[in-house]
Amino acid sequence: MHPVKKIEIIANSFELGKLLDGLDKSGVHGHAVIRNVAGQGLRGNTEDLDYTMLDNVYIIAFCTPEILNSVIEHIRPLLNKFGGTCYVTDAMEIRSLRCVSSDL
Amino acid sequence: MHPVKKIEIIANSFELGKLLDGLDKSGVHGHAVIRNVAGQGLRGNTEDLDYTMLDNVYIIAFCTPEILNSVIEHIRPLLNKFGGTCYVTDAMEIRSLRCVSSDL
Amino acid sequence: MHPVKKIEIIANSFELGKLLDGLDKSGVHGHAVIRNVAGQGLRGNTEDLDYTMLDNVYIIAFCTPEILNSVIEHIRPLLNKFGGTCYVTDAMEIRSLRCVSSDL
Amino acid sequence: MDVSLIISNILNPPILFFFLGMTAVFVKSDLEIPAPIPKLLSLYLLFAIGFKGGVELIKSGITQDVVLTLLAAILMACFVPFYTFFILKIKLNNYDAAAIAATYGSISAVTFITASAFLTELDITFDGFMVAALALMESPAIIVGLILVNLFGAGKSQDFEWSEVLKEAFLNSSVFLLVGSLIIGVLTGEHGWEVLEPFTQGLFYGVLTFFLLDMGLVAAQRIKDLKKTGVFLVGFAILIPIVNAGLGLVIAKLIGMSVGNALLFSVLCASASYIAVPAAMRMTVPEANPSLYVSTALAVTFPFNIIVGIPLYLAGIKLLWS
Amino acid sequence: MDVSLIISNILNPPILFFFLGMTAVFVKSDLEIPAPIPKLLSLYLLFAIGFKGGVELIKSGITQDVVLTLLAAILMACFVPFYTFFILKIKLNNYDAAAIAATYGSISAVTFITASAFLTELDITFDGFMVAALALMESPAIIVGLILVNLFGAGKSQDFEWSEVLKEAFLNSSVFLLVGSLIIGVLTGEHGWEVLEPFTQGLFYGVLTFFLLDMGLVAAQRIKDLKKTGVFLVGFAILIPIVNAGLGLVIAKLIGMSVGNALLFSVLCASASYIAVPAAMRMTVPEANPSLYVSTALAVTFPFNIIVGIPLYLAGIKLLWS
Amino acid sequence: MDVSLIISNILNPPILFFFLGMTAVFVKSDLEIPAPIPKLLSLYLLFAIGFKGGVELIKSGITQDVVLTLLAAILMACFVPFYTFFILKIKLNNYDAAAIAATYGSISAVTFITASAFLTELDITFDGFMVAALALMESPAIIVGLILVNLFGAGKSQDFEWSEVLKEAFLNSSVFLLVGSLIIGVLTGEHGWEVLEPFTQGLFYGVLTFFLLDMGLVAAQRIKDLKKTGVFLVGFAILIPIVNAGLGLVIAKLIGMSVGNALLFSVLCASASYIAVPAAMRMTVPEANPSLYVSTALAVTFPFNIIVGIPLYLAGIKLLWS
Ligand SMILES: Nc1ncnc2c1ncn2[C@@H]1O[C@H](COP(=O)(O)O)[C@@H](O)[C@H]1O
Ligand SMILES: Nc1ncnc2c1ncn2[C@@H]1O[C@H](COP(=O)(O)O)[C@@H](O)[C@H]1O
Ligand SMILES: Nc1ncnc2c1ncn2[C@@H]1O[C@H](COP(=O)(O)O)[C@@H](O)[C@H]1O
Ligand code: NA
Ligand code: NA
Ligand code: NA
Repeated sequence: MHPVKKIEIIANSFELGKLLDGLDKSGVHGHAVIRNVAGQGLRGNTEDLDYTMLDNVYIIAFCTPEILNSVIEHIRPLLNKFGGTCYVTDAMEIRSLRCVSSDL
Repeated sequence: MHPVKKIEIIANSFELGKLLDGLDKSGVHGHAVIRNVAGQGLRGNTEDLDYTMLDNVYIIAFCTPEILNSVIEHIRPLLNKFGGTCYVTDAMEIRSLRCVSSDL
Repeated sequence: MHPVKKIEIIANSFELGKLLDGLDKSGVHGHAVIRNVAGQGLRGNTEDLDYTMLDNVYIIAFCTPEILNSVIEHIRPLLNKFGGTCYVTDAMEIRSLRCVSSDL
Repeated sequence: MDVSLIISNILNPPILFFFLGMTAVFVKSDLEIPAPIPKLLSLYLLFAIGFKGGVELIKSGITQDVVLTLLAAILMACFVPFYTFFILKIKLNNYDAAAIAATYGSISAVTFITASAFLTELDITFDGFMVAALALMESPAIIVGLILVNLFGAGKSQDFEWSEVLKEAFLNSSVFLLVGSLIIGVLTGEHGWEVLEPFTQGLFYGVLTFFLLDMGLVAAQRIKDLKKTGVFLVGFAILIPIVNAGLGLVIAKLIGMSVGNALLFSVLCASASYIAVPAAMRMTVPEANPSLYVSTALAVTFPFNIIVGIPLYLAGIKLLWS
Repeated sequence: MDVSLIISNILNPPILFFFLGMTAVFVKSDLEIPAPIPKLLSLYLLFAIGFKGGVELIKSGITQDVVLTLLAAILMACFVPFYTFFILKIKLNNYDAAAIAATYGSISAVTFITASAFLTELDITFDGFMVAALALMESPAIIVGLILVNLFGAGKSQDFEWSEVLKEAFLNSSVFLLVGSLIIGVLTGEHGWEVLEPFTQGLFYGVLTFFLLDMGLVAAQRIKDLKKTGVFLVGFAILIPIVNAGLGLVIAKLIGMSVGNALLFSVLCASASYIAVPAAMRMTVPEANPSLYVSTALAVTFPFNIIVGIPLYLAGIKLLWS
Repeated sequence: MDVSLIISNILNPPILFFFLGMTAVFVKSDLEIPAPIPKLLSLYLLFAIGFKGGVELIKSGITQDVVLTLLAAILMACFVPFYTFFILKIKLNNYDAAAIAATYGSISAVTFITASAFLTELDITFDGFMVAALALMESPAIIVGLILVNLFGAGKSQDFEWSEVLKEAFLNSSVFLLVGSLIIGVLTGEHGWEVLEPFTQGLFYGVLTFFLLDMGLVAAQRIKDLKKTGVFLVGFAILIPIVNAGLGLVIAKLIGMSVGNALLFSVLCASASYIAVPAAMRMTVPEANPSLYVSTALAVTFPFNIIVGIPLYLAGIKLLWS
């Protein structure tokens, strides 16, 4: 078990590609994406465009604490432009990072 | 970056409206909702009613630490009556709260 | 409010049954499961098999801190064999654990 | 005689696909019809049956037969939850008894539709207004169930809001779509029928078949719950439908229904709700255990009715009517 | 005369199911058509109408009529967002004005399809190439809207990428599937038509009816937003379609369209986009408020057109053409 | 001669919509058919083809032809993964080689269905029992693949549970629904056919067309993976189908199949699985790289077969049979 940072981003699905690119560029190569998230934030309800399928996505990415600042640098401008929120939490990683075929 | 509290609620989708109202009344105006969550808890499996579309929802809401107590006050009675769970975690907010159209 | 551990597992939906069994055996009887999670990790993109419906699941389980080690013991071998990631965070439980029909 | 009817019923595609769905669960195949496709199929079936019923209702007009049938329908929808409640109380607490009683007082639209397809197969006619009976029998049991809970509930009276309950009872999506389609059928009549016919009629049997495949999957998944429900409830779930169908037959005979209508009426009496009523009960009687009322209706009564019940009740009618 | 047309329009299944959907929202029924079923229905409708248009286009050939109609279509698609922008600026900021103008410059395929079903009902013929006009009128307004934003935007020029905008304008899924199906209809002609006919023709009316049930639900949910939009916009959303339809009629008369084509053309002019344009505007003019442009198009203009507009414009045509 | 057949094949709606789907990806349109709609379409196709096959099988009876054809099918399903494994080992590790070999030993139901639609177009008859051959050829390759992994795997024997593997091989949803529908077709015969005909026959061609639109989207998205797979595998994915089809033709000639049956048989031999086998391989040979076996089957072999392969093999048959 070693400490990691958990990054959570909620944003419009339109921006998903750009956000994942941003994560990738800052060195976070693993992520999970949940689609079809409803929500309400500063700009009001996602229902405003729901009929046009512009719903939110919820991105989860765990990364080593060192690269957190780089992540923030890459993600913040996107959120400022298009809306969306980002939060960071402390967590511990459990998965052994050894190669896949070597069974314990 | 400033500290916030992350509130996570898992409950039956029937109660979604009431829970969001509760959050709103206690001053939490942003939230994200993930539907179609399967689960198992004190009252057994959600499959019990799955055919009738009564699945769980997963509500995520980040709020300032001050209003946490107010949130708990509003949410707890609902959970006691209808079931569901609620957890709180510490997190940091990254999004700059400036107005939308002012690009960095 | 009392402290709990939040366990988050992201893995291929194929392994869902085994993972939930593992949680159950280690004493975690409550969980929530979100399906249809897209992602990218050590083994590449989930899209590799998306057409065959082999997408990821995101499992959330809150448990008392004492049984965490037992959970890790049960889950780690599965992740090593089939891939997937697991993280642990500290959280506080809010739900009153009293019986359902006793309204506050 | 009933045996040959049962066999000819079983050898129809809808029933065989129902078995296929059940088999898939038993042999652990990964066959599934993912959500929300079953919902689409059931919306379609309600739409088609309601619309057809309306078109036929306007052709026949509102005669004395219609009024008598609808009154009989409401009567049975109120009586069944009432009397079954006292039977259920023998073994169960008041909450569970009331919820199960409401379930059996209400109806299953799919059972009705399967019965109507069965009649069509056999060239036995029935009337469009039976769809109105179907719609009228869905809701009353919910109200009766809640009254029973309030009368016999554990001392304290329930604090649910009646407005919400009534809304759930009379405006739930099944009832709403069925009644709405029926009214539209009445309003557009023969002309509307012609333009919609390839959709509402042509596909009907195929969609029903496909839907019963899903029902087979769902029902079979429920069977494992029956261990929890116990012998008493499983017996209840087979015997009470037969009793209710019998009551229905007698009433049908008394008010002079045709053979086709009598079958549909007894099927309505015999069937139990596994969608609308469970949802209403979960909301208003959270103390009751959903496994009990969903599983008996879905894993026992539903298969029993569509496989054995429908031809059995028809055999009974043939006996009584001849 | 228009009143009788309106009533005969209203008594058709598609319009009645549209009302049923709206009613479901008003009485708070839980009726819903879960995603992605509405998407399936709309893909089907675009596929069927495009394919049929193509098959008929190849039969008629590309005549002078066709060319004139398509030119008129492009003209109106560019002119409408331009002139409405200046009307909207009276009360709104430039961003909102441009976004709404683009919405009304573009078209609604469902309104077009409903109008074509209405014509079929009345046995009035229309040509396949009108589908090409439909396709051509979807995109230009997006471009005009963005040009207006850039000309009148708040000092700074917008930093959106034109390549992305053009892609969204001309390759969004509606335009793409419509044009693609039309081309395939042209390529496969009569033979392709025969093999696909039970699917594209037989089910068409039924799917449209079912889809309008969903549109009723969606439109009614939007009505509560109209408080925010205000009287000015609600008036705009009713009057501008009439004006645009009138302009369309005059042009149609000038270039000698048939009655059926003239109706479809004026319906195209009168309708407003609530899918493609809003998506493009959200992306390129994030400053504009989506409630304003989505709700007016969906909760006012769409219902107005399919209920009152279509028969009204036809009455106008009958007057002008006779 | 083959060229004219290829062109007449390409000018059919299903193939053109397949191209339309691919084009959508290449021009980056946002056209998509959201899950679970493709699943619905594929369930429908399996249901319809299986049911029709069963109805026709009972008409023809189980003759010597049927038995010979089914034996040939099993033979090829076992032989192909075996011999291709050794070809693939030239460039790939044992895990990848076994997984790809299994993929090509199994079949693609959609390719089969497209070929049957092609035959119907050309008025060439074929027999219902070919659907039984389709069902029988899906699973054996999975078993052969795993045996190869165990024989040639990296020293240690695999620890997968055979019961799970056999379940996945013989009870996966495609095989299960296909065989189940076939059996129900046999049981209900002509009578079942009549009632289901508007659903299973009327819509068939349209649903296939719509489904191939989605397959075009999916196949084109995979094309970018081909860079990773390399020239060797792309060549393999085109040449091996031709070889397998040729083997199929020779066998078909030897046992005296009709032209229609021979085409379907060679198409089965030529096609590769991109659903059932990949799922089984992911579970049992996690060491193999899914990109390799999914992308070659989906982005190369599938389009090759439906566009060029089917008419090419038919040309070959016409040569051999005349
Ligand atoms: N405080 C919050 N807690 C949870 N989710 C939020 C919060 N604020 C915003 N969101 C989510 O982020 C999306 C975009 O936020 P915004 O840009 O503020 O409109 C919203 O639609 C919500 O789903
Ligand atoms: N310990 C837990 N961890 C994660 N989710 C839980 C836990 N307990 C309950 N849940 C979720 O909350 C829902 C309602 O819980 P309950 O009221 O205890 O039946 C369950 O269906 C689960 O999805
Ligand atoms: N660092 C990470 N953060 C979030 N999710 C991850 C991360 N790494 C892997 N995942 C998820 O876990 C799944 C399996 O990971 P893997 O076994 O590494 O391929 C991936 O498809 C992702 O959805
Ligand atoms: Na009943
Ligand atoms: Na317009
Ligand atoms: Na093959």
